[in-house]
Amino acid sequence: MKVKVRLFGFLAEEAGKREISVEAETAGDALEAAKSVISIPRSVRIAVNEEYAPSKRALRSGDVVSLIPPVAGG
Amino acid sequence: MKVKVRLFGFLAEEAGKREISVEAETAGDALEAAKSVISIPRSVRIAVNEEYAPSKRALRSGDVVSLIPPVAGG
Amino acid sequence: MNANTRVLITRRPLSVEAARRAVARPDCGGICVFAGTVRNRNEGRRVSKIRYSAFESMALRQFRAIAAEARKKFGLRAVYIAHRVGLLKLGEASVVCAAASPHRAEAFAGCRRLIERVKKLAPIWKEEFHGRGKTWVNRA
Amino acid sequence: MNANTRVLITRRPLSVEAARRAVARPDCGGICVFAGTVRNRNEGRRVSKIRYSAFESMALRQFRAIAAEARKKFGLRAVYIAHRVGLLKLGEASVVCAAASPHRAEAFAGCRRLIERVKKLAPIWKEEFHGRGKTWVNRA
Repeated sequence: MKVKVRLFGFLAEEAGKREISVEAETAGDALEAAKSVISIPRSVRIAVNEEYAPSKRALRSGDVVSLIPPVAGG
Repeated sequence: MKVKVRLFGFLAEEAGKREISVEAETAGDALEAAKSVISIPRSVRIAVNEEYAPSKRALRSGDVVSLIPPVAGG
Repeated sequence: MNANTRVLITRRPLSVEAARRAVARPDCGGICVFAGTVRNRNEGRRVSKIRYSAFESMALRQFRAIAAEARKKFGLRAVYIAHRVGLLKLGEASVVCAAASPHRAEAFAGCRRLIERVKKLAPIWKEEFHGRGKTWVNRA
Repeated sequence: MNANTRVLITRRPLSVEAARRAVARPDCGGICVFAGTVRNRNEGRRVSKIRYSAFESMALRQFRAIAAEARKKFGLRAVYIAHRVGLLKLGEASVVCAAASPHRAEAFAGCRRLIERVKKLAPIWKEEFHGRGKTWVNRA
């Protein structure tokens, strides 16, 4: 299934884009597929539709995956 | 020795004055002497020259005793 | 007196923004501000307004001692204590304390220490007005 | 959405006074406000300015969840969380949290909880600028 993957922080900076499209069935698949575009450290977390989600989370049509680098707000 | 005793809060209100003059050698003497003018509960603390002081504190000429009702700031 | 301690007693409204400004320091990442406000009831009784009075010179002296103790205990870089006196309406701030520290844990702990000590030590008194009269709070 | 929770992400300066106003309630005697500010150094390095960026819609969603958890855990009556994004100068506030409670212990504990959870969970990133370049803070 084709899935939109949003990039943030240094991931977006290094990829030179804020969004890519990958083939994936789970959230973890999407992260792995994004590695063809950008190096992704293990500290990066995954969100699906604006909520943190585990790698094994099955994706449904229209889901948006976001790759969340270590946060530094506050 | 003649000592000035300042009254605050309900003590001043009930005495109808903010200051009295008493004969005293210690801070505790001054509190006892003030009882001739106004009823003073045990919860009232004593200050000498703007610092809390124990009853046994010996007074020196010019010292000012203040009777401090239970505080309720904040 | 100390450039890193600001204390005051005033008849005018208090401001948390003034507190923040007073303690802001370039080396401090955390500022904690506490505002105590007049509640509409106390011990089950409806309150319409309150009046604070203070032995001002002694209270300011206490504030400075409280500030020095908290600065030392928590390594605070700057401290602010302000108390209002006179008549206050519901919702108005009666006291504002602030503490600045390089790290937030100390800012919180220091600010808490300030308000606890102010409540315990400062020679300040409070009259609560109800429908039909008033009472001195904490009158033993 | 809840009338007792206000959350925002903005490019404009934050205000502790706005935070206080947002959480003031007639039944609350204590308001605790925390402001996190840009320090002039971090990990031994001199900082000239910083830039925050956020995944805004997700961050706001996190703020609301954080607020709800703290309100429940500490019985808070009102909560405020604001984070700034864009370029910030030294001394400016990057985050302001506030909690109001009838009693001050809960106001302090609740406000502390807010900032800890915001730092841990909110999808917000920080670039620090030094003399010669910049780094992404917490980049693993």
